[in-house]
Amino acid sequence: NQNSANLESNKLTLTGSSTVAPLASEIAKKFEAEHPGVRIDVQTGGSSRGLADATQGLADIGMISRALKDSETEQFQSYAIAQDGIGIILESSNPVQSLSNQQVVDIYQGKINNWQEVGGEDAPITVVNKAEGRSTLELFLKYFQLTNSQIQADVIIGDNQQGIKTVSGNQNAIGYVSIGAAERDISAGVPLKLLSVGGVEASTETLQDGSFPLSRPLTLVTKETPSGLTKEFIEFAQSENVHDLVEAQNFVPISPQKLVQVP
Amino acid sequence: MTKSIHNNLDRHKIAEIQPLMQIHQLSLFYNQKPAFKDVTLSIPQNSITAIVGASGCGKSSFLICLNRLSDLIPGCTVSGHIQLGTLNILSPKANTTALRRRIGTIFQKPNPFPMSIKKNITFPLKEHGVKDSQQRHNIVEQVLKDVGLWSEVKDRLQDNALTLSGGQKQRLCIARTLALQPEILLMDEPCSALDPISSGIVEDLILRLRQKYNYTIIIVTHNLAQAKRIADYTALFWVDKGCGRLIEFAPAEQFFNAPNNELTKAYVNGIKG
Amino acid sequence: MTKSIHNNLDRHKIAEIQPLMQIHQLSLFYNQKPAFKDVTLSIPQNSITAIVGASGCGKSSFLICLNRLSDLIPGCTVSGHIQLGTLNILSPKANTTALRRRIGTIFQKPNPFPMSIKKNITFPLKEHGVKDSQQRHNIVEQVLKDVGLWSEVKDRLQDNALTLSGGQKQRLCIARTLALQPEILLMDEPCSALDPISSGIVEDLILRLRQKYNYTIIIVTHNLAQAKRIADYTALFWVDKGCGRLIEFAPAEQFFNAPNNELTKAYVNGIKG
Amino acid sequence: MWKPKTLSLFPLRNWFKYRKDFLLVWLLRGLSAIAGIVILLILGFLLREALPVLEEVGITAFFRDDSWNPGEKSYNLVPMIWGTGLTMMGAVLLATPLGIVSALFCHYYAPMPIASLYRRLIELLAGIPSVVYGFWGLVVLVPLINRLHPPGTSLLAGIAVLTLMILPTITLVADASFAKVPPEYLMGAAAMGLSSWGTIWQIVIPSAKSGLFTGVILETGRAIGETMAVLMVCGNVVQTPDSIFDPVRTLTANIALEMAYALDNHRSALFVSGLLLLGVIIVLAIAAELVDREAS
Amino acid sequence: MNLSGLKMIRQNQYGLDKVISLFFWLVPLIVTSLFIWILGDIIRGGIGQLNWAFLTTAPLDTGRQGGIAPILVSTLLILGVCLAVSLPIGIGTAILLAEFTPNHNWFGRLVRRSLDVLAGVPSIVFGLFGNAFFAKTLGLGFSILSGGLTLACMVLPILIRATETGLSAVPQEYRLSSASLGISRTSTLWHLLLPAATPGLLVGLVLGIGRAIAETAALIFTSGYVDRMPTSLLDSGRSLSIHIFDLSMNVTGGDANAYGSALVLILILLLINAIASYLSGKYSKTLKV
Ligand SMILES: Nc1ncnc2c1ncn2[C@@H]1O[C@H](COP(=O)(O)OP(=O)(O)OP(=O)(O)O)[C@@H](O)[C@H]1O
Ligand SMILES: Nc1ncnc2c1ncn2[C@@H]1O[C@H](COP(=O)(O)OP(=O)(O)OP(=O)(O)O)[C@@H](O)[C@H]1O
Ligand SMILES: [Mg+2]
Ligand SMILES: [Mg+2]
Ligand SMILES: O=P([O-])([O-])[O-]
Repeated sequence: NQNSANLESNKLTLTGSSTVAPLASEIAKKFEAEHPGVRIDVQTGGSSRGLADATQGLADIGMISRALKDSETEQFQSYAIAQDGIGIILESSNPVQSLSNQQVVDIYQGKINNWQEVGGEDAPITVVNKAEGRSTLELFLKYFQLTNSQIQADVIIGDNQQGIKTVSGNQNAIGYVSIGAAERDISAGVPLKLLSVGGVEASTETLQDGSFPLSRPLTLVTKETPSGLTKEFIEFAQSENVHDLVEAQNFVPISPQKLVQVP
Repeated sequence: MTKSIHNNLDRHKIAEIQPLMQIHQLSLFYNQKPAFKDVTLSIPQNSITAIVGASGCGKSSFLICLNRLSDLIPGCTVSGHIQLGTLNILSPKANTTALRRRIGTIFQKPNPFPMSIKKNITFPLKEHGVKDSQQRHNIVEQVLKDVGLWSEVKDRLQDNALTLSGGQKQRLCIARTLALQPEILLMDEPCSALDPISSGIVEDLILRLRQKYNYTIIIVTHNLAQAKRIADYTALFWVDKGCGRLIEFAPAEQFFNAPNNELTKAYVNGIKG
Repeated sequence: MTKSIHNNLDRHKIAEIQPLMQIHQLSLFYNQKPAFKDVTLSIPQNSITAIVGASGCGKSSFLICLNRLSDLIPGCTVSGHIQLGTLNILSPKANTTALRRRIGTIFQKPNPFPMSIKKNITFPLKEHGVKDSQQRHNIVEQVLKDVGLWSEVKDRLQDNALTLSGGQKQRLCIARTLALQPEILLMDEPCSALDPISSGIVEDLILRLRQKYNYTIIIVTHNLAQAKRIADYTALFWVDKGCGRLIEFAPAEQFFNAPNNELTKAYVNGIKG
Repeated sequence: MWKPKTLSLFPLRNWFKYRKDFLLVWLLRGLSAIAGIVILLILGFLLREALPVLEEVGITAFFRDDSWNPGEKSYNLVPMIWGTGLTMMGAVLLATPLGIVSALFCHYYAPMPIASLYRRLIELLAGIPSVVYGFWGLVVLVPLINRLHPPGTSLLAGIAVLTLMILPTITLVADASFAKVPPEYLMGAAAMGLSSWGTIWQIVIPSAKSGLFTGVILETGRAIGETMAVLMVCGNVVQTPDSIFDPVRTLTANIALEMAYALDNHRSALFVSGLLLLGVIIVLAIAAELVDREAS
Repeated sequence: MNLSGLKMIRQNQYGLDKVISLFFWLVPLIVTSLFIWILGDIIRGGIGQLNWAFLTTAPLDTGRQGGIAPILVSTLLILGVCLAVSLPIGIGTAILLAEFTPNHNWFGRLVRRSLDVLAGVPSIVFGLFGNAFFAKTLGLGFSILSGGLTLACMVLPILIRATETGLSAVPQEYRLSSASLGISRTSTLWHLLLPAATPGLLVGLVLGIGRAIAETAALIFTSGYVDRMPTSLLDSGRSLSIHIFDLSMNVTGGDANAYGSALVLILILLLINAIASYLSGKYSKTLKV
């Protein structure tokens, strides 16, 4: 005869990043299967919701698609569960094969407006940028040392797949998206290609070995030091048990030496 | 003929008859524009009152005040006083539902409900508490016979009432009202859509109602011959400066033979009946 | 009186008059149920034909065949033949728009459009190509005077036609049809909503139209006195086994004084007019 | 003549029957009060969430700042008001005639089976998720427009997709109001040999006016409030468009794009855009009210 | 004469009128072909996924594999809650506005305009509101109930406006003659006005259901993302539209199942609309004839 307190402790709620949510759901299902009686609800709504809900105690665990900012490390404990890379994509029939970092910066600042200037056809460039606040954007800006207000975008997108669909449907577009997602779509025949960044080929391999410069961790955050079921779940999500799930979602498992474990 | 008998009967009684409905200084406005003004008259119990007058003089408007149907017309306001027995009809506290059961109305334009012929009659009956379906059926048969419609529709009682011809519709509306046995019947040109035969049936019916069941009937008609035939009292409305007025209200005999007002005289004589 | 003059005039001419509209074996069905059957008659040019008969015998249904309005009623089918001059009215190829301009209709239930009084008349005119607004205005004045409505509404031509009284509405509908100057007028109990004065006006109008403007008029009426007063020819419809039949069609004089059919005799004599 | 036992036939009805109408009115009042409360709650909620940034930077910042860049503390919403207004207007201007013509077609032109098929089709379209419209717009429409004039994601794409989305609303509401045009009018018009078009333009449409008006209101609401599809095809660049091929961002897309990542003042500022949207709608509602009053 | 259902097409037409009629055929043709294009895309993409297993199994691999059974159930529950709440409130308010509030009454005008405002509130704002009010303040959490209630708020203006239009189109004569027979307003409403207003009501219902079933943004924050089979109304449940959104915008390689789910959604809608019009037809029949 279980009492309600017991039941309560058998339920876990995660909210936050839409990038992490599908992965977290899969991990949760596997966890539930291994721990009968436990229920884990994964909700989405964006990284900021993850942080907000974790603060207010509405969620046991928040999910964010980036590392904690310096200002946030005070408040939260964070545990990365996977790694995601950002690659620059073009439509596959675009003759341009590579771009230097400076060319990318110039294109995004509107200084280069035509593919001719970088060795392509005579066609205006459609610059696809991410919406304000997205961690992919922040990563991109940081690496190319830009501010968002300098960027002259023609299209602003939200989610990953929107970026892929926008670029794959427009021969003259340039954008940046998750490498794993792009790789998967390319192998499924979507007309896309990934450009190398800073001379490093964009692929899950270079991401895994740490040589690809543009990457972000997918992170679980808690307000307090995790304990009980929360701790158990985070440990599970970081374990090798779930590496197949991480890879199935086109992310890269965290290499063991970088792993921050629950104390 | 029954007609003359009862007419004579009444004429003698006039002085004794109790007024059933007293109307005092009644006016009706559509959006502040008066349709008729300052009508004062008393409707005697158990009588037939005919209202005549030119088109647009406010006859229909007058009728709809009497059972507060005017409430339903947006922008329509009524002033004055109507007393029915102990009931002040225009009082905001009057129970209009009960009032309208006591005072039935037949409209100029027949308007059966969009339901079956039978249900047009049984639905109001049910609403007024006649629970027994056999009894309802009997009433349906009875009132349809009364209006001379039974033989025409007895095989199609389940048909939609909107498929009836104009005259049939009107008789159905009369039947539906009779089924509720009101004390007073307001009829707004009930025969204008009827052929002479049905018209005759309805006239006979009106006389019978008045005679045997003590109905009080107020009827608007354009047919002076009809008014002459059936009315105990007759009222003439006329438009004066764009607003209806009661010109004369008198026992029918006097109205048609020795009217007080010049206008009445001209009206009853000078026109094609 | 004009009436008797033109009546006498016509009676002499009957043999010579060209039939304007020849109706042969006409039947109308509502969802396969016949409303009337096998009606054969010829409407002479420049005449007034009255159709009388009990409610529900198919008079209105008969009228709506003549200008193919029956097309508009779902489930309504017509068989037989109607010839108007060289035009086969029931042919699927007949231009109904043009046909209906030639044959105007006045309905039993007045149905002015929900627009201003003036626009009710000018809008169809515009549709039929009267481009000059002064001319349209003149026609409005003319036809409203013709139906005796001008003095009543001349100050409120911009008011919505739905605020008119029943009789005013009906006269407006007549005016709006007259404005189009049809050759033939079908009138379905045009006076049933009118007081005797307006009724008289309309009767005079009908006679005038027939006399001065050579209209051919077919009028359904319940008022036998009216039929007697104005009709050159009269037709009696009657229900036989649930289906309307043409009982008798004859010059009015003969119809009322020496009818061939027993039923006609009973009808013209035995009823309250 | 039917001779009744008057007294037993109409027994005194019980309290409930006498009070039925009274109860009904109060029941109805209660129900509409709930509807009213929802509106107030939403307004209150938006105000509460928007208040922090309004207190900090004031209302004028949202109209006067250089740009929309909440990360750098500038909050100009004006280009997005244009974006919202232009997409909405374009879509309503296109969808209204198309919808009304569709409804007229169902009523007066199409034979029964075709009309009911067409109606079914339109009903279906009312329920296709906006993602699907957006998706279709993104993979089909945008590349087409891109060929005309890059980048393809544009005001035009937004208007086109929105038009499709709101078309069912106006069509179905118009259809229902045409069903109520009194047949006597049509009969009268036919009897005078009026053309179909004349009848429709002068009689059918004026008699169905109030229903059509409702349809326009509802479709406008949907056009203003629509988020996902617009977000996918409009390009979302914060700028006042110079041409129909320029990308724009609507207020709703702004909320949807950024809410998930917004913190503190940025989040609060997004609620201001929600509030502003409501303001736009209130202005439109007042305009509608004036037009309505004028008409009646 | 009963003329409802008059068709102009039965008249033959000439000249300009003929041109205009051509136009009247052209517009639906264009609209239809556009929509067949969209529907065709969905059907082409989705028909391959559609089989019994797809409908009866749970999603696997974040929805790329497996079926949509729990999502189907959640969708229907959310819709059920939404309609159970919004129908009585919507119809009640519409009746109050159309039958018991004079047209020029300031209160009626205010309510109507407020509803118009409500109709234009973006769905994401409804979502955030629902999250704050139903999920947090009322403590319902991420649940089917929260989602259904939020949707109810959303479809309310559509329901009310359409029903009201239907009611106000009923001829005044019915009210007059019903009142003259001493029939209470309640019965008049039930037996005469509502049956006559069912076409309008049905439009509101169809539009409302359409809006509710297609809704994404409002549900992400209220009924949630959990794709487990719900066991009570207080469980979180993912709706089909969210599933479609997630698969097409957030899950790489989810397009095929997104199409499959969209096709299922459309089939459900077809079914619900058919049931709704059948029931409303029956309602107006049982009460009318
Ligand atoms: N709903 C209304 N709104 C505004 N004016 C109206 C309305 N109903 C009637 N009127 C006007 O009020 C006056 C009286 O109309 P009413 O219908 O009472 O006349 P009536 O005597 O019954 O005429 P008829 O014999 O033609 O039926 C007319 O001038 C008419 O135009
Ligand atoms: N639309 C319809 N559908 C089915 N039956 C109809 C329809 N219209 C009329 N009827 C039936 O056809 C018959 C003839 O009707 P019609 O209206 O022609 O009669 P009428 O002679 O004009 O009668 P009235 O003098 O009462 O106007 C009637 O029995 C009527 O019930
Ligand atoms: Mg009258
Ligand atoms: Mg008739
Ligand atoms: O939802 P995000 O993963 O892009 O934060």
